[in-house]
Amino acid sequence: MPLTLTRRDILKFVGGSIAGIMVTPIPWKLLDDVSIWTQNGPWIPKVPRGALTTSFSTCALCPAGCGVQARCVNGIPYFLSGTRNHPVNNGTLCPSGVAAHHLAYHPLRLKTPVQVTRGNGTIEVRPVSLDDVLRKISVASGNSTGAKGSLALLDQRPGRTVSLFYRKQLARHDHGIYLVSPTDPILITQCLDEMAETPFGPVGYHLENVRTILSFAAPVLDGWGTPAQTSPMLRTRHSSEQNAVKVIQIDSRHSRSAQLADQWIPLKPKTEAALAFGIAHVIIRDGLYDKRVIGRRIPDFNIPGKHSYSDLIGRFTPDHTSELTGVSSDVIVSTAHSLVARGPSVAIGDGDSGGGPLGKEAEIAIWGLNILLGALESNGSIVQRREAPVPEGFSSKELSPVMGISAIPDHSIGLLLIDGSDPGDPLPWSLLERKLIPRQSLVVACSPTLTGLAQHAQYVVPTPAHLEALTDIPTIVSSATATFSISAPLLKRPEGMTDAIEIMAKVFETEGSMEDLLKQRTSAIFATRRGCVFKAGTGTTVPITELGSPDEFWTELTAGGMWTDDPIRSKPFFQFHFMGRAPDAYQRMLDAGEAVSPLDGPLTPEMLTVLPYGRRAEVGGAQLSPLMTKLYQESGLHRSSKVAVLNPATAKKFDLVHGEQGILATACGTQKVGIRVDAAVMPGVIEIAAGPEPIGQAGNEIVQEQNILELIDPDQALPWRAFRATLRKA
Amino acid sequence: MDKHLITRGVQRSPFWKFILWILPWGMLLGWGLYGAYLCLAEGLNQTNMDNRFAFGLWIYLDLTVIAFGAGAFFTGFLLYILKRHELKSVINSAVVLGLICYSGAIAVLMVDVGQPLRAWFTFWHPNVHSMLTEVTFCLTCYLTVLILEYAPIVLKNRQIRKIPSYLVFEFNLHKLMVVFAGVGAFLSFFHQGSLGGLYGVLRGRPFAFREELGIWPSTFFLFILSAMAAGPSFILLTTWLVEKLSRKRLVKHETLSYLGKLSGIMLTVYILFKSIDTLIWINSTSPSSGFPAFEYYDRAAFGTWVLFAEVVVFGLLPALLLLRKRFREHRGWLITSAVFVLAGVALNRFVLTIQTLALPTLVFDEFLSYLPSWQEVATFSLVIAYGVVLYSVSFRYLPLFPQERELAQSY
Amino acid sequence: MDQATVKQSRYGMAIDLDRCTGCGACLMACAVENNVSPGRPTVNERTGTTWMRVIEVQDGRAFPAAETAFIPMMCQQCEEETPCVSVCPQNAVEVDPETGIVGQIPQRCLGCRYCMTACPYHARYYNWWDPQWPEGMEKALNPDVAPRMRGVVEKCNFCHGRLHDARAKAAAKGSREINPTDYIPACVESCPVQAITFGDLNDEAADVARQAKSERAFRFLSRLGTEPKVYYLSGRSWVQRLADRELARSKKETVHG
Amino acid sequence: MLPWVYEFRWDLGHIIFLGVFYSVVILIAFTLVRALIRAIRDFKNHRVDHIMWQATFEDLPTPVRACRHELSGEVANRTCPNEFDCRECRTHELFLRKNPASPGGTTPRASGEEQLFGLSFPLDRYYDRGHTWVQPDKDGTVKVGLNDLGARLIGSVENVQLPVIGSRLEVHGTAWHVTRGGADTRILSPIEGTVVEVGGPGKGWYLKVRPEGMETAVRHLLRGAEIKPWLTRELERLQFALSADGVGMSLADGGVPVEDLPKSSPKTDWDAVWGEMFLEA
Repeated sequence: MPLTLTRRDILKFVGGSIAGIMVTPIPWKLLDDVSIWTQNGPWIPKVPRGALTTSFSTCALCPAGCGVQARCVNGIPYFLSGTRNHPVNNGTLCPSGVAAHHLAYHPLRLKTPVQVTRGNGTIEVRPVSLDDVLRKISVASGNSTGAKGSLALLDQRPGRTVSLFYRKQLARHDHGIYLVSPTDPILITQCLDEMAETPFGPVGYHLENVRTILSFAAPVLDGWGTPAQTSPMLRTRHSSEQNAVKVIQIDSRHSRSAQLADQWIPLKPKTEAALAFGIAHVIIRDGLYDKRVIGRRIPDFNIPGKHSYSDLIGRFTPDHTSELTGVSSDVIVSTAHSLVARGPSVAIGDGDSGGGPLGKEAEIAIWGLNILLGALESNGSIVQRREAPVPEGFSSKELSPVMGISAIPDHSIGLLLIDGSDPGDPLPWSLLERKLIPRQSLVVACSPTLTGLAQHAQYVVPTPAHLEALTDIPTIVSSATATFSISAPLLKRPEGMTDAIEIMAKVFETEGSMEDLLKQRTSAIFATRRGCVFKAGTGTTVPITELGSPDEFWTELTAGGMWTDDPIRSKPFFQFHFMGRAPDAYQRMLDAGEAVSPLDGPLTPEMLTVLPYGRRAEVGGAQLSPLMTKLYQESGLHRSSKVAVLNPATAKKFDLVHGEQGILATACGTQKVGIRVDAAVMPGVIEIAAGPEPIGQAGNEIVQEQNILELIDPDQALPWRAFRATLRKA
Repeated sequence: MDKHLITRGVQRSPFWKFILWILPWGMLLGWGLYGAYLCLAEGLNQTNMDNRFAFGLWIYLDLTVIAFGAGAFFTGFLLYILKRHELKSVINSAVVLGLICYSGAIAVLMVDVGQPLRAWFTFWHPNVHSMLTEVTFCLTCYLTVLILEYAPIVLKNRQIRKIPSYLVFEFNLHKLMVVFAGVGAFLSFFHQGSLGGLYGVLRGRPFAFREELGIWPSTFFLFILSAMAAGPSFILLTTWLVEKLSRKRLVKHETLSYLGKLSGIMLTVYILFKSIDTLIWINSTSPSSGFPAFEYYDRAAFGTWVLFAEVVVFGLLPALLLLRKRFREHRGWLITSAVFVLAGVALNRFVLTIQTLALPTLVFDEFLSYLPSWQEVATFSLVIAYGVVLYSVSFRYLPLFPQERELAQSY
Repeated sequence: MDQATVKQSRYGMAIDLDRCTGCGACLMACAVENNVSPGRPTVNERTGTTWMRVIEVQDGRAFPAAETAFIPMMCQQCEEETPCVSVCPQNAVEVDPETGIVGQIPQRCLGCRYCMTACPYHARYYNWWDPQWPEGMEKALNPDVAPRMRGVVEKCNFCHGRLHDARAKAAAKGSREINPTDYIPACVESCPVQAITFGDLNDEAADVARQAKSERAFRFLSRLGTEPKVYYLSGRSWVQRLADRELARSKKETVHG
Repeated sequence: MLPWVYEFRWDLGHIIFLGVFYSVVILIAFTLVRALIRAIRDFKNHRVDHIMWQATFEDLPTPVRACRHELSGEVANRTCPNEFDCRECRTHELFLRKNPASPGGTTPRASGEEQLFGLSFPLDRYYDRGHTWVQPDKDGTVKVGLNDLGARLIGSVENVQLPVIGSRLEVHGTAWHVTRGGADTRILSPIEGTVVEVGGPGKGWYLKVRPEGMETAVRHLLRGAEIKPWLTRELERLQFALSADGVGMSLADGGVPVEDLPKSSPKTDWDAVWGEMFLEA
């Protein structure tokens, strides 16, 4: 019989098969997988897909210059780690370094040159053409050659090859000033030159054979030296190892170094000089120094009939020092003794990013202590080192001198150019501002982001961001020998970015290219055939002589390599003036020592003493990955500049409550802060970070960074380690 | 105006009065909806909950209203299964209250979870060892049951009952109510318990953690008991409230006092076991996990007074009052003790939800505080307003209190 | 190879609190590795997302005697009665029997946050906001880890992406045993003072197994009986006493009495 | 959830838990379906009217539901369990057998006027609780009309909807509707049968109905001595119903209701009163 299909049959068939499928796993499994894999909203970014590679470079965020290994996808770094065996960081990175590859995506990144106008609280930017900016500059520089004031260039990263270029150009200029941040090591070693009969030159530290470090508020365990130097100390902190390095931290602030040090000696703010004298007093009183050497080395140690170092020191008996510094006299004595007993010892007195410099006299006092401790003797831990060789035409006499801010008369600068590749050593704008000619000066900054000082400029020219730029890393102060490495770009720079050098070259009507400059430098170094080279790829170090050509050298350096100079054996004989060579030295040192701490200052009960602090590369927004909120906002590990920390007793006295908001006020302004109570903080003081700022962008408008340092009264600004302010409930 | 909708033979206030009463609640409802909308659209960053205080006002609300709503299953169980006919006069009201509490709780839960659209995963990949799974399954089933129990009441509306098909369906549905009562009782037993288990199993929170009896922590059973105590009191209180507001007699006093008695008995049993449980917890469970129990009450905010209030003031006291006929007969005492019972259960839920999270676990943890944001409060009040509106409407148009007509005549 | 013959590993960590300097490199590396998005301007310590969080603690003494320790706190990978696993209503939290790692399946999480209340270490984090990266930064995300969306819970999973890679590497060599040097979580890799040791606790030869047995080793809230696989080391008695409240109390009493 | 869904494990926990869950779901669904089926069946068997009356009856206050034998004083206190339908009532039979003189068993006289409280209640017919009467005719049909009290309650109605000829009436199903102003009610059919002719207020009767088997058809209706005690209660109820809504209208002159109550007191909520008296919920 013929087979006939009615519609009914078909329906039956379809219905049947559907029913059938329902009892098989197929539809359910399908639904299941769908439910699981359709769960990410389309607005959630998809992760990049592509070739995975590894490349090397050097971190330029801070003077340490750590080797960086970058894992890249499509050539874009997505994870950074330290280069294995690298002499500077030996495979480690600091938190800022770990997230450094985000800086190219900083929310305040500039795409074009802009004109900046500061409203109250916020900033408006107007895109302008590069030519406009250059025209403005040429007009202003025209003025600044004349009576209209001088041309100053603020170099935020001194010591680079390009810095030499700047100084050379400025030297040619009639009113050129080469300006650096007051915390810059160069200025601090200048103090030593002031003491030395003949210039001492660059200073280096030989920490390998140190057993005791006496740190005067220097962040020795938190960014002062290189990771390779500090990691061993940190690793053995709580171990019972005999020759483990002992760190004594003298600090008014409960800083990270104070927390990590083996001993923390809190002292009244701004009395470092007095304490240095006090310790020296004990050493001399108890004859714990090498009389033979001191006698020969120190002209002003004991001058009959004249105020001499010993007279000065004589005044700072432990008891008197104790009065001045608040450190108990037996601590002073025991410290002095252990420094000698547990030698070799070294006293470190650099300033720090947040607190700024200690002040010239304090520095000199500390150097004096070092000499007493024999740290500058031939087997000592403070060494004289050579600079990395420089190309022809960059010898020091061809360069304009390095100036600190205090050396510049007020209202004298007509044109201020800022090379704002900011290492996180802040320079309070208020200080800078009073050096400018009011209403007639022009400030132009070269910076990748609209952060830090760039926010105060009238014009900002965008430069390549970190890991987009080609730059060199000068020797870090803590290094015993000269080093040289290059931070080669890992990222392609976007359109419209100009290297600072090109702008400056145009200003000085000359030619200048970063690459050429660095090639000259490397050739110069290579030519000396000195030192050895670290190869990032293999993690090995070879003598430079093993490299065939400058180009090969260049290739190694641009691939995350590093050059290290040979140490110099012979240490020429030096004579030091313990008080410096200035005619009024005695009086100045005395005043510095006898200076009254702000803590004991005019007794107005509502006044507190503000102690700014801050980690290098975290103060100022320029080097903050957006992800750094993890550290200072999403966890309390690092404190942002919006948090004021007080001793519970102090908080109680001023009835301020943990977790509440407060208003911090000085004559120069106010700032809103969150109050935090911490039993470890010195009574009567407010510890507050000079950064980081929460990333300054609310929607489309840019919020002005409000750095605590802006509240400093410029008259009593330097050094700004401590200043008075009121803190009341918001 | 809406007379033809109102049950024959009962007096209801004029329509305009009714509107005046509903209006403010309606506004509250609107505000609540807005708050809930923000939480759904913008995410839970609208709330003041955080990683440390991951549960807040809402979970507290859920636990409390569900405890109060227990009246529905308990009364149903007693009426249809144990044939306690004195409860016939409040069963309808009880069902409406139950429906309000449960639907409200579930609505809030949907706002509370970060991904409401994935809520069905719980059915799809259930982790049968999780108390929350148990709760989810039971709640959804029981809500269905409540709707089925509510349907007949709706169909009894004067106009709707005129439609033969509805009435006939209602008639047959009502005949099968015993089944739903049974299922309801079964489900409620489990989810009330699981809600207690929710915290009892938190090994990481020794303040809440309790030893297991069988496969459930003791709180599982304590919650069932406390819910059974709270349910009748809640019905009692609402009925009394409605009588006051509508100025009518709705049920005989015997009914109320019977509810009171139920509450009293359950509460006594609950308090007994609660005390035993607390002693075991203080002396064994908590210390053995490294947490000296007294430390929980070190905090100014939550001193031992909390425990005292929970067990004695709002537990033992009302229990004793309700057990004595003399007090039950007296309206004032009856109502007061009912209020105390509810306060006690509410406090218990508060302690378990909020205090548990406020207390530190790690030695270096801080004692946390939490204040709900307005969006949370709004969503909370959404449930309250929704409840009042639904109840008012039901009371006006549906025969919630069968005795009302009779009592009206026996005046 | 079939399941049976695969070595069953128990991955764990040992963190030396006497070394940790609270620098935060681990915290950052973790966030970078796992594509955790930057916090919103209003984010705070209680709404932020830090799978690895370093907590600063003091010994309670006042200025100037106060001593500080830093405690890196992340998912402690509990082995027994894992609190978060049993509570999740929809199996979004699971222990991988092969590695003993407590995993979180964000695609299946409905954001009830029950697991967060269950965790005594506060190691679980909820996405209160949708993740947001500055323009262009999504190109620099880790290709091995999918970003999570708003309304789900996430936590440390010992860098599952890296485990995945290590397995792939092993598979390429035709083995199922992964090479220990191929699998190192981001925090371990980035610690400047090598305070964190990671490895298979079942492997007697592994450093982590040895350190876990040292007399300096302790675990937080171990009396809860959840057998966390993250060990902490310290020679300082006051730090060891932070392990649980009973201990902390014993100290107080000796001080007072 | 289901065996082949990811994460399903064949362990005891899953099987017990999901087993219980599914059984609960099935039970609920099953019960629901059962109710539906029953409802449909009832429709098929034309039990709608009966069920509607049953539902109404359950909602009636207890005193109203008093058994006829309570009215006649044969029993102290008995509430009717079968919705005033004595046709299958065993108790009713027992009463009749025990006491042949029971008024419930009597047949109405051929003719005769009867005045009760000034209302005419002729004893030649049967009365239903819904204030209707049934008067058998020779031709085997019956007349159905409103009793005097019913008539006065309704007064001169505006609108009466009578059933079409040939339609079927159930006992205590709806016989016809009356509306007046805001008030409306349905009049309960006292008897079961087919409508053969329709009258109206004017005619003195409303419907002619052909019942099956006269004897059983009227068994449940009140008669003779039963009427007075019932009427007494009804008048009490009326009095209360009227006083309830506060207008304070009372039955006029010495308890004899006036001809047209609604007219005499327009303020009264007649909808409520009707509902009360004509046993509507």
